[in-house]
Amino acid sequence: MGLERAFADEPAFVPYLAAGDPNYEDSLAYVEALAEGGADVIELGLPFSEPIAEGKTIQDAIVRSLESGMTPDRFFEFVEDLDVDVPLVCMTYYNLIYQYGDSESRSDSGTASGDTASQEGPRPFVEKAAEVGIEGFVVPDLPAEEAGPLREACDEFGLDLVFIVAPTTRGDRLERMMEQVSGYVYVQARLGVTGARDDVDDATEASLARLSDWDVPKAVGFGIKTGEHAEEIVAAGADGVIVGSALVDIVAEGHEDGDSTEAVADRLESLARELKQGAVRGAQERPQPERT
Amino acid sequence: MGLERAFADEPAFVPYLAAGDPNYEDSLAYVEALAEGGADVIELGLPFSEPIAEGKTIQDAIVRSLESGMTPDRFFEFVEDLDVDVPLVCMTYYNLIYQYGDSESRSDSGTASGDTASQEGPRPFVEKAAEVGIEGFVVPDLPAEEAGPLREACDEFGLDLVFIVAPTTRGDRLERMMEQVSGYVYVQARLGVTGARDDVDDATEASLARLSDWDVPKAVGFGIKTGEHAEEIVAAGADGVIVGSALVDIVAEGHEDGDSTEAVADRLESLARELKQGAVRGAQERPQPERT
Amino acid sequence: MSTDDAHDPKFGEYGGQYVPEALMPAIEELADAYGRYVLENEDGFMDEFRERLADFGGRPTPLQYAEQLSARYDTDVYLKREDLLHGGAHKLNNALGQVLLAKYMGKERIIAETGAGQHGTATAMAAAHLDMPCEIYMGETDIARQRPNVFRMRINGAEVNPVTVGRGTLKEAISETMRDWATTVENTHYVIGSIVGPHPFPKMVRDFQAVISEEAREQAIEKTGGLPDSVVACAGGGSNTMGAFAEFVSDDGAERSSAKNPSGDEPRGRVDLVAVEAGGSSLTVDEEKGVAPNSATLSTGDEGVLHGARTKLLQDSDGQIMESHSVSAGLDYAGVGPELAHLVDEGRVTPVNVDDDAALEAFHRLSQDEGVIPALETAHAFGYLEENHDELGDTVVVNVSGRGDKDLETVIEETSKRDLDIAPDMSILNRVGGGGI
Amino acid sequence: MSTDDAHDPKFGEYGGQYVPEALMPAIEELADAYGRYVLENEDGFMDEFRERLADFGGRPTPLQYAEQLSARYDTDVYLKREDLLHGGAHKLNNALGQVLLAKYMGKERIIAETGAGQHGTATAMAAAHLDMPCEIYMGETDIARQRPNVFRMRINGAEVNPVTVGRGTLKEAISETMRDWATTVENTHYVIGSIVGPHPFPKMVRDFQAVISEEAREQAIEKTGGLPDSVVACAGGGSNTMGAFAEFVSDDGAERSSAKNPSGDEPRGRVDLVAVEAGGSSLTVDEEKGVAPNSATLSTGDEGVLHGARTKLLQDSDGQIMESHSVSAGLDYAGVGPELAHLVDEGRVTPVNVDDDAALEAFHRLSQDEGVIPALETAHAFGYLEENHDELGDTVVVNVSGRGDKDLETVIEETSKRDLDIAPDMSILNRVGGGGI
Ligand SMILES: Cc1ncc(COP(=O)(O)O)c(C=O)c1O
Ligand SMILES: Cc1ncc(COP(=O)(O)O)c(C=O)c1O
Repeated sequence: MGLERAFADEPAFVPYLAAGDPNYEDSLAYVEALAEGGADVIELGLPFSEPIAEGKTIQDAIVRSLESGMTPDRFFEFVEDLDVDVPLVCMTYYNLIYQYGDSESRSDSGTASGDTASQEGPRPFVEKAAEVGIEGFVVPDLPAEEAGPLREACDEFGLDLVFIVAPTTRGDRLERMMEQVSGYVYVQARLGVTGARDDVDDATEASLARLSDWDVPKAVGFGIKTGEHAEEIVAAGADGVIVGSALVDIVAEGHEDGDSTEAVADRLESLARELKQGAVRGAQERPQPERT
Repeated sequence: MGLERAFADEPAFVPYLAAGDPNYEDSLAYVEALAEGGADVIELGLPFSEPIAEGKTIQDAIVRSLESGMTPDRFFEFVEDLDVDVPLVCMTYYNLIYQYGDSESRSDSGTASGDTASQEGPRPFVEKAAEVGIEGFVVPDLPAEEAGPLREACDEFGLDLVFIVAPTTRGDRLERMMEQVSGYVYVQARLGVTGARDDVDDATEASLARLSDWDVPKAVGFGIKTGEHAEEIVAAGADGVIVGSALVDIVAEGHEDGDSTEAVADRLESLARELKQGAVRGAQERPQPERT
Repeated sequence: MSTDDAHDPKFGEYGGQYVPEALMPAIEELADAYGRYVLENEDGFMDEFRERLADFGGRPTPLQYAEQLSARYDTDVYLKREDLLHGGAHKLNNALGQVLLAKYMGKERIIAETGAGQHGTATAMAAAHLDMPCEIYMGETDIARQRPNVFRMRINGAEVNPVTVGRGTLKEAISETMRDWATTVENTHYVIGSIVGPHPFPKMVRDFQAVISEEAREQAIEKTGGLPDSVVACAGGGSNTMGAFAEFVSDDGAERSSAKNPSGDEPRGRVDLVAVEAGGSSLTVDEEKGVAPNSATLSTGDEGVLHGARTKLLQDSDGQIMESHSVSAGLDYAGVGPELAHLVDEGRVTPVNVDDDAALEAFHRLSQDEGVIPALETAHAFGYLEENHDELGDTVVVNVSGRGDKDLETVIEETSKRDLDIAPDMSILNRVGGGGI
Repeated sequence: MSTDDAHDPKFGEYGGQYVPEALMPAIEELADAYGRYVLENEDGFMDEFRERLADFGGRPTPLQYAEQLSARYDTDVYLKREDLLHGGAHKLNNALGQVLLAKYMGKERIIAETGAGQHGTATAMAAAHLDMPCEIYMGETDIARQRPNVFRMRINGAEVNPVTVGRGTLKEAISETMRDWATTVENTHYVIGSIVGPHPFPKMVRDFQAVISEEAREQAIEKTGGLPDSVVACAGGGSNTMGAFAEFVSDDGAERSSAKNPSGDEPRGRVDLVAVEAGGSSLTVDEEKGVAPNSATLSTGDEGVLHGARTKLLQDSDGQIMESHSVSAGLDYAGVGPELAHLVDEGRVTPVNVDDDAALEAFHRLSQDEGVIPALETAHAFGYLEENHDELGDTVVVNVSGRGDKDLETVIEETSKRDLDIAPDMSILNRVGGGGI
């Protein structure tokens, strides 16, 4: 399917930013800077009010984005407004996907109505996402067991559904995910929530080993911060690196310090470049550079 | 016995003041003013820290007296220092009478000793009281049932023991008190604690009727404030009137307003005179002025 | 309940396990432990649980006939006295069950979220009792407005971790605790405080709380010779609610049961189950601000996914969760247990709501008339009784989910803002002076 | 207890009826009612009392095995959980009994004194429950330092009358309540809060509280197969104390009884009874100021007459009552029940005392180790256990007379003045801000 192509030639660099952080315009510039810096896929966060899987850095980004007025509809506009030539993945929580189809509730205001359970499920959201050019989804609170309806809608509109494999994922659960995953698999480098850390976890190698017979690219995320990290991870066998908090930190600092959009964009672009180059170096160090 | 003589010729006026209120010297002058004003017996309060039978007026007097340093020993000195020619009654609570004999505890200070139960009971207190010229006791928290030891000591030293008859006292209890009372009986005009009120209670007549066959004088107290009150009470058959709070009020006001000792003493003397004259008038109005 | 429950995460459409992948093994392990220890009493778990509930918790709690209310409403009103449970609320039933289960599972650390502080307090007590280290996440706003409970947790030796994200209330505290769990899942058990969250929590918490209705049903039969016509309980997440309902759910005959059966037969008939939510200050929501001035999730909410489960929610049209509001912190939650959502859809449970004013009045009424000071959460159930006793039949059981000591400050403040005839004059405290409560 | 008790006002030398004459008819009427209703169960009074204690009060309370303390002391420690009684202390046993008795006697109004506010709260609850108007006298100082309990009384509909005389504490409140009673005795019952005051109060209050030891004795036999070696209870006035001791007083054999009798025989032997008083900050008194910085009446007091009874007192050499002091308001009283004074003289009860510091430490220890937050009064009993567990035998019952929620503010303040290793850090509350508790 579509997203796999991004991993075809060399290890992929997959950055994350929350769309609309700290505001719509700047965020467009920042995402474009990532593309400029060498991103192979971009994970764009659509902020949800209860981001249970995120660490403090990304939580704060989500708050900034929500406060600047981000909504699912604005998000779709945002994607349309983006001037990048990189595949885009929407990272969000299931309730937003699920509610989008609930037209009755969408129109209602004032007293909530009480019996507006969504009849359509995730399909309308996926349809709209496809329309604006989104190529896949990462939904951290949607386990394989509950993913049926979303998987179906993705199939209908030709989108990928990325799953996250945790260090604790084993046995039956791995099987179930392998059956449903497409695009790439998000290998969570360590337990916990998102957030940049300082070293690479042993759990990463073990996870990669467990996934060795999967036929989708393996992108490792959680805690990757520098080019060296990216290098190590790829050297350990990853097909790509996913980097979120380290980039969001740049946005946050720029926002706090009142730096110009260009200055922040430059910093993002240069970290992106470092990370991408690290990943590429890592690939060269691999014992057997066999790529799926 | 001794105190009955004060009721022999005409109705007795029996005022109360707390000894040492508001201080030793002034209090001497005030008590003497009462004698001057026509008191037939004076009830001198020895203040106890927990005066459960007193209303606010006399409680406050007790606090003033305690704060000015009144103790049982000072009280006996006070009596000796008094220049009056009127029989004196000590009004206090039983614990002070009871503890006075406890020589071990009297000498002890620092850590309390734990096994210094009084061996002598009320005798030492009564002996000392007799020595300084006290002629009787009123002990509001000592019912006839518990009065045996005090009655004995009084007999030994020739003192009277006055009991209080309440509006609720009837039957067996009346009998028990009649057996032990001497000097006079204190007829409590109404339920409650001490305190000046504005009218004379019906309960008074009923109480006097219940006591008609007692052979001690009947002095009525609780709530008597003016000459007219005293008159009514005596007209109703009382042999005397006991007045406390109305007099204590004068002491309290003088103390608060910083009036001179003489001014306060004058006011006490003139209220005493009014009360005494009221009582005398009352006697003249009685249907059958038969006196016991 | 059956052992299939351990592996069926759904109540009709509701429930499920919408959690980050990192937590899935933990909740699968938990579901397995739930099946073995709770449902099958492996190693005598349930026996030990029940014994500790009795000796440490003070069970059984009485079912008390409420003389003054019965006279007032011309209806026999019985109070199920969970306020007498150790800690002062039904919360301990669940906290003790889960901490004990964590021990059986070999976990070494307890975490929990808390809103009003009642669940945190119960968890801290249970953890101290069972000698387990314990950390409680609590929103900053809630810490400031529920200080006595913060003291109690600390005094029981628990750490209290302030949550500063968002509005700093229960919703944020749950999210934060899930984050901790995602990091520490291998040695840590997350004691969730109501019948919410991913499977197996809603079923497991219900089963630990079901002791309320097991006792109440027996006690009602013993005292009245039959089943009650209605059971009324307040509902936030819904744990006291399902606890009070669980054993009555199958009493779903066509007719009310108060026609007492004189023989020794097992009583039959229908027992109406009424879940009273917080109507707050109004049922009207402010979509713009994302604020619902109530937490009437069952009566006004939409289906959605929150904190690991599909259930009814207060959310805006996009699916963003709203800020709920209630005078009672313990009902102030935008979600509700999926089982209750299901039973409401099935028509087995009637969702109703009572506003802040009526709850405050009911608080004072129960305190003055019966000498039982209820939690503000509980007061909502009595507010409904006052307004709708006519519809509840001849015999009503009201679950007194907790005591109101924790709410005194709030009650005084909220009462002083209103003109409630029933409220006592509190000026004595000003006259005499001194600090806060 | 026997029906002679109704007309015998003494315990050896102690007891009696030292009250103003105006009250004598009332206490005679009460003694008569005590004989008929309490001792002879006339009109089923005691049955109704016991039923209400169960349904309203939450009896029986558990006898809980304290695992961590037992391990710490290598002694089987059992907790008699009066903290679980409605209102949070043993006080309700007595308050409910007396308010119900007042009702049987045809009284129409209830008055009571309170110090810590626990007895006032219990009385207000009982009066609300039984629909009786109620007024509570409370010293101004105590009102300021026990605000939550003042709130509770008001919320239960009781009037709270501030007593401004003297130091404004319990002693003054008792005197003031007696004054009210002297005025209103015909329609009013005075619910005294401990085993103090004139006959029949000390016996009657003991009999209402004796349910503690009736249950505990049976529970101990059931759980351990025999009698405990010791029963430990804190003592202020001594009502929880005599309540916990009453049924064990006749277990006065020569040998300790912990050698359990395996057969079904009624267990025999000696049960040691230990009354733990407040040692305050020191046992040294200041005669000059009339202040005892403790309330160790049984261990250090002299015989005297206070509040209607001859008993042991803290008094100066003149017989003036001293100001007592304790970190726990409920033990802060210069007198003690005459029956305890008698049992101490007889050697049947051992009086000991524990100072403020040790009580505070014990408060924290029980909270952290067992998940039970005790009242500061109760904590004294655990302070003694810590210091002297070696002397208490193999099986000890400690009476948990009440819960510590009312004491949180005091504990935090007093803890912060001291350097107690065991105390948890409370800085979270400063960090987060907000007002008083
Ligand atoms: C006393 C009491 N009742 C009810 C609730 C609401 O929770 P639930 O709906 O889970 O019973 C709470 C929550 O804190 C509570 O403390
Ligand atoms: C919990 C508790 N324990 C003990 C006491 C002391 O009273 P007593 O000695 O009468 O049991 C009090 C008094 O307020 C109390 O509240």
